[in-house]
Amino acid sequence: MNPRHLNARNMGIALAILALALPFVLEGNRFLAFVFGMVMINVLWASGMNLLYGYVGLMPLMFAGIAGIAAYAMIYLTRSFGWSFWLAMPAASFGAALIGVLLGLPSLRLKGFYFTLCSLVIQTVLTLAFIFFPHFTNGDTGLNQIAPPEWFNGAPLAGLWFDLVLAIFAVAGAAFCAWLVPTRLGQRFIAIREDDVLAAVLGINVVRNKIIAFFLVSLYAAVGGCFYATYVGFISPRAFDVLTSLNIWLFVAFGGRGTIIGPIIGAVILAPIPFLLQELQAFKDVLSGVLIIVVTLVLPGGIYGELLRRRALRRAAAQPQTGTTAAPRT
Amino acid sequence: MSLLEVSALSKHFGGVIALKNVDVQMRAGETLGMIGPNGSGKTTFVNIVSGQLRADSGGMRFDGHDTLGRQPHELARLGLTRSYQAVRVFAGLSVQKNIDTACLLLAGEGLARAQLQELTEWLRLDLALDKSAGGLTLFEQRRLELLMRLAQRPKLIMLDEPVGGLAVTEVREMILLLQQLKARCSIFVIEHTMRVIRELADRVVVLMAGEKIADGPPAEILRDQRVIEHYLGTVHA
Amino acid sequence: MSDATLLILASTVSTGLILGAIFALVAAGVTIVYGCVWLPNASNGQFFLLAALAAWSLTGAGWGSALAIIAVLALGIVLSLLLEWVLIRRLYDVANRNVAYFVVTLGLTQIMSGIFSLTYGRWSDQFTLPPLVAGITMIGPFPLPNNRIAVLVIAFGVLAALFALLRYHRYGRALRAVFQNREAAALRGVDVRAIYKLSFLLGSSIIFLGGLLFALAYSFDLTVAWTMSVTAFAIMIVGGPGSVVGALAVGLVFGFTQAIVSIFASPTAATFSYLAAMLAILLFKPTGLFSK
Amino acid sequence: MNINMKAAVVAVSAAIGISAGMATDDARAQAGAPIKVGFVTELTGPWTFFGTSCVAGLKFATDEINKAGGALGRPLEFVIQDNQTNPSAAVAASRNLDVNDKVVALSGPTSSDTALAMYGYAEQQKIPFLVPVAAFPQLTKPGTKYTFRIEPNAAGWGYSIAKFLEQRKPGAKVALMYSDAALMRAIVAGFKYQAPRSKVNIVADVLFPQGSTDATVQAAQVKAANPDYVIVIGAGAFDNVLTNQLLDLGVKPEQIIHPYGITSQVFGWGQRSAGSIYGTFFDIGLDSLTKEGKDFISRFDSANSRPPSYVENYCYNTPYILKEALQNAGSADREKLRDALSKLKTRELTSGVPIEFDKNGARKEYMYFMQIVSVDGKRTYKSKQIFYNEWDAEVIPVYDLVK
Repeated sequence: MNPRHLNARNMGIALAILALALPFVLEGNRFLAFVFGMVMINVLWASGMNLLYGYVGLMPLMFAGIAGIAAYAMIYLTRSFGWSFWLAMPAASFGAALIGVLLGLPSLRLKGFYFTLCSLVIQTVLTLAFIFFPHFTNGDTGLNQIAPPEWFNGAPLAGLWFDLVLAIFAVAGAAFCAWLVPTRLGQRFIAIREDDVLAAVLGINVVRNKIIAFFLVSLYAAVGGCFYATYVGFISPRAFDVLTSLNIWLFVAFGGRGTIIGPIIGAVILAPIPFLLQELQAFKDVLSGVLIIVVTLVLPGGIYGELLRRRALRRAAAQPQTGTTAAPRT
Repeated sequence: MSLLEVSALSKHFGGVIALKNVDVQMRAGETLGMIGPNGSGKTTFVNIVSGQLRADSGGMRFDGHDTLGRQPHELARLGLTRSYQAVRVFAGLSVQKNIDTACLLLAGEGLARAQLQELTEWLRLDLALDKSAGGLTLFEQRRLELLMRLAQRPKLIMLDEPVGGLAVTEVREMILLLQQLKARCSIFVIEHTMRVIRELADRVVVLMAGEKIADGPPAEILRDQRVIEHYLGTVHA
Repeated sequence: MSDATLLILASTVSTGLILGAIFALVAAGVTIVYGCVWLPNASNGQFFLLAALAAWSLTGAGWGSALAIIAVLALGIVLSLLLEWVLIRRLYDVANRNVAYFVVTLGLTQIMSGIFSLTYGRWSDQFTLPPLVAGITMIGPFPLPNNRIAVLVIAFGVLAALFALLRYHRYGRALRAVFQNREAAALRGVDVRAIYKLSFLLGSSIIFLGGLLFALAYSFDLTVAWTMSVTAFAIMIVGGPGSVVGALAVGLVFGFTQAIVSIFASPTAATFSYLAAMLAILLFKPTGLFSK
Repeated sequence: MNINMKAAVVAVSAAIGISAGMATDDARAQAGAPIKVGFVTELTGPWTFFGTSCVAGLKFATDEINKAGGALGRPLEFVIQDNQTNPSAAVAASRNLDVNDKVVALSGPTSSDTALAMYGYAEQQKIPFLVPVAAFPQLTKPGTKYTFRIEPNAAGWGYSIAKFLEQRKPGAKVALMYSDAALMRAIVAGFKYQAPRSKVNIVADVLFPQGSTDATVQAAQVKAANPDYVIVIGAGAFDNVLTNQLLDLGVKPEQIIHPYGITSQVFGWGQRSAGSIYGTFFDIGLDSLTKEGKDFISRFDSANSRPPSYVENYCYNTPYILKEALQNAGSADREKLRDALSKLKTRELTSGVPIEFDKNGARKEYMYFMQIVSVDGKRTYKSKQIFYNEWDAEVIPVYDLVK
């Protein structure tokens, strides 16, 4: 067993314990606790985005849009039909995930820039739809006083317990990725990311696997969206616009695409910034813009990816050269 | 009965005709070579047969199935696979991962560890397993490509210029490997290098501007007047 | 009553022409850069806005519109050179650079829009340029400001010049050679990197001009940048990447769509229709309508 | 955290070119820690002008109040934060002020969108929320407990315009041109409800999405419908575009009605708009200016080289209203302050208009209509009051009209 895996697993377990412990630690300060909750939601989102961007190699800029669809649908179900959140959330998420699959269909024909552009257009259409069909979304004004999920005893979920629920979902989301990647499905995803033509020649049904991937990633987006809406208590189209998609993408790219830990690190480092640095509110777009450029040009592996690369180099340097570098001659 | 049966295959790109009514039969266990100058449609032929391109017209049967318009991954399941002129492996993954990925196809009924081990040693990749495939030499990559295909127990493997870009000594080795490969599955091979064809192929098909102009044993093809003036003349240099 | 219809007709045609011409200009700029250098610039809308804002500041500082426009164009060229030198040329040889570049320019978009809302945000409800030419020409019952006529003339003049350049000038031929096949062009002794640089310059200067003309014809706010980016891409994709003819034709079509749609529906319907058209093309004819 | 917060105040005030130094330094001089009020407003984004104008008015009052001993013997400190005209940012800022600065009340938004976002937070967290300038009716919908609104609701404005036309030109033909925003939707809803009852016919109804930049075609449509009056409600500069394109088409200034007009808008419409009509709640042309009102106008004018409008006026009155409520409450406690606000009976310092809030925190509605006499560049303008009416907020089914 390769020591790096063990290492990553330990790190993952440590992070999980930390995530489940922090709500108790932070209970004193509602503001920090709130920031923690937001980070958890973003961790969930980042893990989902990573599934598609990190393992299948597609950059879905309509991610936030799908989260938005789920959030609006969830609110509609709870308000108009009096459904419980715990019923509305899965229903809305499932529906949004199906829509996500539909919106993902272009990727079956398009590659690289064309797919990214296409997903950008879809995101734009969704944002416009959120704004210009106000009977569902109340337009740019947004929906406020969104009721929190109810606790088992019917009381509204709040404070420590809400944070804990978010932590549980975030951990579960990351854990699911960690479980998925080594499976045959995960291996197929990676093959498609590396070279989808070759993958097809090797008997992998690229179309079907991409559809599965889109369903999963949309599910992450949707669940995160439902929790975001209830946790913040207010949503407007801007909460689910292309900038949100880009930020979530940035968490993944900055932390390290195609690793389980990377996106979590990315979300933990970047997500709190706009909350903790209120003075920098106005600068946060500039900041993330700079980060996007830096990551793309200088740090394509993200910080965790870079770390792994360094470590691999060190290990290679440590090992004595085996004879396999040159093809053996007869 | 014949393993591969291609009849009246035609394909054109815009105005350019790539293939025109090409018929090719191939028996199981046979090694069929295909030669022809650049742009004569050899690779197009392989692309169509392996499902990466759609033919404009024509018929195609493989191992008793009608395979016209089938997707590459379906063909892979039927046991038809191919290699690439520009070698194609998962450069970003380790050799071991490359092999594992190839093994995904045949879940339970896949090769036994032992057989895989035997293959790996035969292709002398056993020491390179945890290297990154991108870091291998071209020759190693070509061998890895072969290994990944064989791990899927293909009935027919289509090789697109298997010795392209290899050093002289490596070419000799490759030909050796391919001759041993004939025992394992049927081979369809495109080549420029006459030597490969002469030493491997039981039969040769000659393409010229998308049309089949000759079909027969290497010895007599290489004597064929048209082939010589159109083709051999140009290559031996 | 017929007077009323005439009024609506004239207003529709004039709006369609002006919008269309500006769309066509910006799209031409984008399509030249993408078609040739293979770099899709997502921040073109921000450049467009930058030009408009710069002109607004200069005229606010008391410069005449004409002078301001020339100054901004110069600034645009300098900036593009700078950008090419700092950022763009690093991507010339990157494999599948179009995705990388698209993402990088998305980052650039965020930076620029962030800066704009910091610097211009506080005025953002009052962006209008003083007219280039004063006065109004009556077209039947419909009064058309001479300023917009001027914009129309300039836009089409530049488009014509662009065509001439691409069709008859040595650079144009080289550019088209690179469009069709980089390697072949390189073999034929075309200095590809030089062409890249020229095209980037040309493209972004045209986008700058587009922004200036838009600011002259209409009032604008900071949101125009994103709308324009998306519209320009839509036009490029539908018209066919690298096809300036496509940019012109589709640009005009979109312009008129917007004008006509706004008679019976909200202009949003127009935006939706662009994006729908773009998706359809992406899915069923990714090479676009006018690509050779 | 406190340092942090002060830094925020300083940074923000610096950003809008007004030194917060004074207020806070005075505060230090005073005995007792300052009473903090969270002021979340639009310092960037499309509504920047309203936000900054509002803060300008606010500063005047806070300085006066603190020089005169503050409230409950403690200085009033408004912790100003930017909401970028973005509802999400407004909620985030409110949460920050609530939890970190323990503010006794929230205030500040001048856009209905941001105000509604904060409304949700304030009602959920039980924080008194005094809205200076945001007119969306739902801000005082039945069941509201903690939100109090100084500005009359926008559906009422529409109602008021209809009443004005009923009196001015019975059977008038009216065209509507408006941007798609909460405020505009509300005004139009109120107008459309009252129009038939006031015998006013709507002959054209044009809606523009946010970010529209041209109205040539739509203006032509409106002209073709040949109305007696055109009600123009464009967001930001688009208001000028609509106005100018209508005037270009030969619509007379006297035919144009702007439901609301603040100084910068009047300057934007320019001299060619002399004769047009606009609604307002405070104006330099009012007949009923008090001494304090005239005084405020002249001092604001000399400080900002432009006269104040109703936005500055409401934000000027906000601290005074809070001060009075705090005095009545007798302590800086959120619940007590809320009760004091709901019981408050007072008058606007500047115009003497009565201020009292109904059970939903809505205010007794009133509106002035002014006619532009002349506009002198970006320095001064003259206007005359041509109509005033008062009404009870629920004379129209305001909360059903606008959801």
